[in-house]
Amino acid sequence: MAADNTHSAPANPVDIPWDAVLEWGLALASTGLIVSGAIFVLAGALGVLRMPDFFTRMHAAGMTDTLGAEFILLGLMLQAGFSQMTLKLLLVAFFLFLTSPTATHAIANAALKSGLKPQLGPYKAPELSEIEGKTPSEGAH
Amino acid sequence: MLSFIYAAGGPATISPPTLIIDIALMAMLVVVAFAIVRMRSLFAIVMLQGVYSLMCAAWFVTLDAVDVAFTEAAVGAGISTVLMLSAMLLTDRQSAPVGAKKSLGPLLVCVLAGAAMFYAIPDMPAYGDANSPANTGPGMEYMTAAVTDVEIPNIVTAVLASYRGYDTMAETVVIFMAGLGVLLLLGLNGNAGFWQAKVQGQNIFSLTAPRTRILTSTEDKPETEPPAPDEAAPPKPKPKRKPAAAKKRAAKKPAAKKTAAKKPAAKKTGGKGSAS
Amino acid sequence: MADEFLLKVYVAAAVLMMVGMALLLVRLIAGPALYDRALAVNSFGTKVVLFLCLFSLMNGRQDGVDIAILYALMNFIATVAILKFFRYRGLTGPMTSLPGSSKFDRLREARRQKEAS
Amino acid sequence: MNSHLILRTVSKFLIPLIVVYGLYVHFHGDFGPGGGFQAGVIVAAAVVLYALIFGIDACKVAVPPSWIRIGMTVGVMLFAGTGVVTWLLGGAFFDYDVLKYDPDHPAGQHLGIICVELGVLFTVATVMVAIFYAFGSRTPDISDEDW
Repeated sequence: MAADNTHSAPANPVDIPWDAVLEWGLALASTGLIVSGAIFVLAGALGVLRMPDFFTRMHAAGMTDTLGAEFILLGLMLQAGFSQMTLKLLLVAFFLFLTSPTATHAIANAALKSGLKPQLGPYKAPELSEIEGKTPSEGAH
Repeated sequence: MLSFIYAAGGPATISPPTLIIDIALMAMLVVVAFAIVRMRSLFAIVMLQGVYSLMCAAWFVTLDAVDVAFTEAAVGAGISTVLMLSAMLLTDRQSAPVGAKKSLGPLLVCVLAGAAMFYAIPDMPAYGDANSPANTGPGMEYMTAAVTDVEIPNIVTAVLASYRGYDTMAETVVIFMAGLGVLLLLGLNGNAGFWQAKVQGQNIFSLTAPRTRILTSTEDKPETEPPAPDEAAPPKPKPKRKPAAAKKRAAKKPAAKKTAAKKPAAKKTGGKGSAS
Repeated sequence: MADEFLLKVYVAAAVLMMVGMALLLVRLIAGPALYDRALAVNSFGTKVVLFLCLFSLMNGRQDGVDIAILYALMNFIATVAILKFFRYRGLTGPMTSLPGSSKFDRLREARRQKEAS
Repeated sequence: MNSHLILRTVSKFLIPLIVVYGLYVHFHGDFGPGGGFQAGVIVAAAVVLYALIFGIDACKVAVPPSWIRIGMTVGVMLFAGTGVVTWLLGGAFFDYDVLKYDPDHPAGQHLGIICVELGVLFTVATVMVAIFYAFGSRTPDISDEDW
């Protein structure tokens, strides 16, 4: 391709292989979207694991899941091109965009109404004696 | 070790990324299975079962068994969770602990079955082996014939509905019979009426739909109902009352409407507004 | 060339999703309250959906995306069912009533008074 | 009365989409994954979501239990009836080729498969809803101590 262009278009001093540029540009764009989305999703998972109480965990999961999922699906859509696949990915993105915040809202509502209080004030690590006294394996509610 | 399993009997036709994903998914499945066995809270077990079927379906997709994954996704994640929860309404919230003596027998059976399976692994054909019995017998005939016989891209549907139509009809009849059994035992619209029983010290009573729930005419039922004879036996609807209830339904409809009209307006409008 | 590079990206992202799943699994099994578990299940579903999308792009097949659509819908139903069970102690009552005014609450209150008297 | 407004609005929007997706799965079952069974479960899931959000009383108005009873039998009859029709047309039981003749395209097979899968859809969807109705219509009295 590049060799042909140099002969057929001598007016263009710097020969740019547009096809490859487009391909690599799309690839890099979708890579950036997918990687940033994966980082968001991973951060959400880490937040669910590490945050101190339920509402902060919910915040971590809810926010990052929506953003990360949309980023990843957008990156995949760039690669799928104009096809049925793109439509389906768009549907997935649309459904996730609707259901994920709604589910998070419902969880928060149920937890708050059932009397689960958010931890206010600066976080204090529990004392060793408190940890030993409790059995956290079973449901507190 | 696992690559040996995949490669036993022939060259492995599975790509390394898929192998990594397979192993990771299987490891997580094992973790979830152990967690389900160890848990006592039934809520947590229902949720873990949902997660188990989620991961199962993802694993089936990596194994290219897409139709199975679809069924697992549809049944395991959505409907199964709801049905488990609705069945849990009638039982406890915690499972009773099982003594060590009682679990010895099942443990022995599980260990023996697992050992037999590991013994059989070297005889298995390799993953995706074209010469395995599953791929050379009738399965291959179906696959080659379906291209000209049925001309649809999804061979699974062709085999399911066309070549094995009798099988599928029997499966449909099995599902139908399951539904029929539920209808006969529990009733769909409160055929069992308003019942109350004591199971393991817990009072249980049913509330059915307003069009057949006639509280005014059956208010004396709970008193006349004898106490449950057996603690372990679930409360059964009496078969005698079913025809009577069906017969009386036409006559009782006005009464039901009257009771519904008497109810506070909040609930009624809620039902109406959502229905329209 | 770009395809090979993208394939590596897909595999890396799929593996990252699985790392996220493993992290959520810890919270799911250890979670002190049941709401933590419900949250973890919901988040887990999102990750499985993304994993399926990535995997089907990796293989160039459309089937995985069909299942991903189904999951995005089914996961919502399961979460709603679990939360309604927590909140209203039943699956089938109307959600429009305030606590204390529903059919179940009124009947329970009436029975309590009856037992007390 | 305005509690759970978000949940109700989103569900109102989602329920028709779920049913449409179920029908897509059914009619696209020849070309992709899925078929009558999966479509039936998806349609049933839409009904279950309606019952969860709006209460089972409203759901029994929208999908009356008599439909459930009829749908279960109609599904099985549709399945077996396809076989009977092929039988009456002179073919073997479930020999779909006699349903419609086309010299260069097995149109009868396509027609028969869609009919049969439609029967499976009816049976599965209605049986799932029946089981949900049967279990969900009963609500035990759970005291606060037991909860």
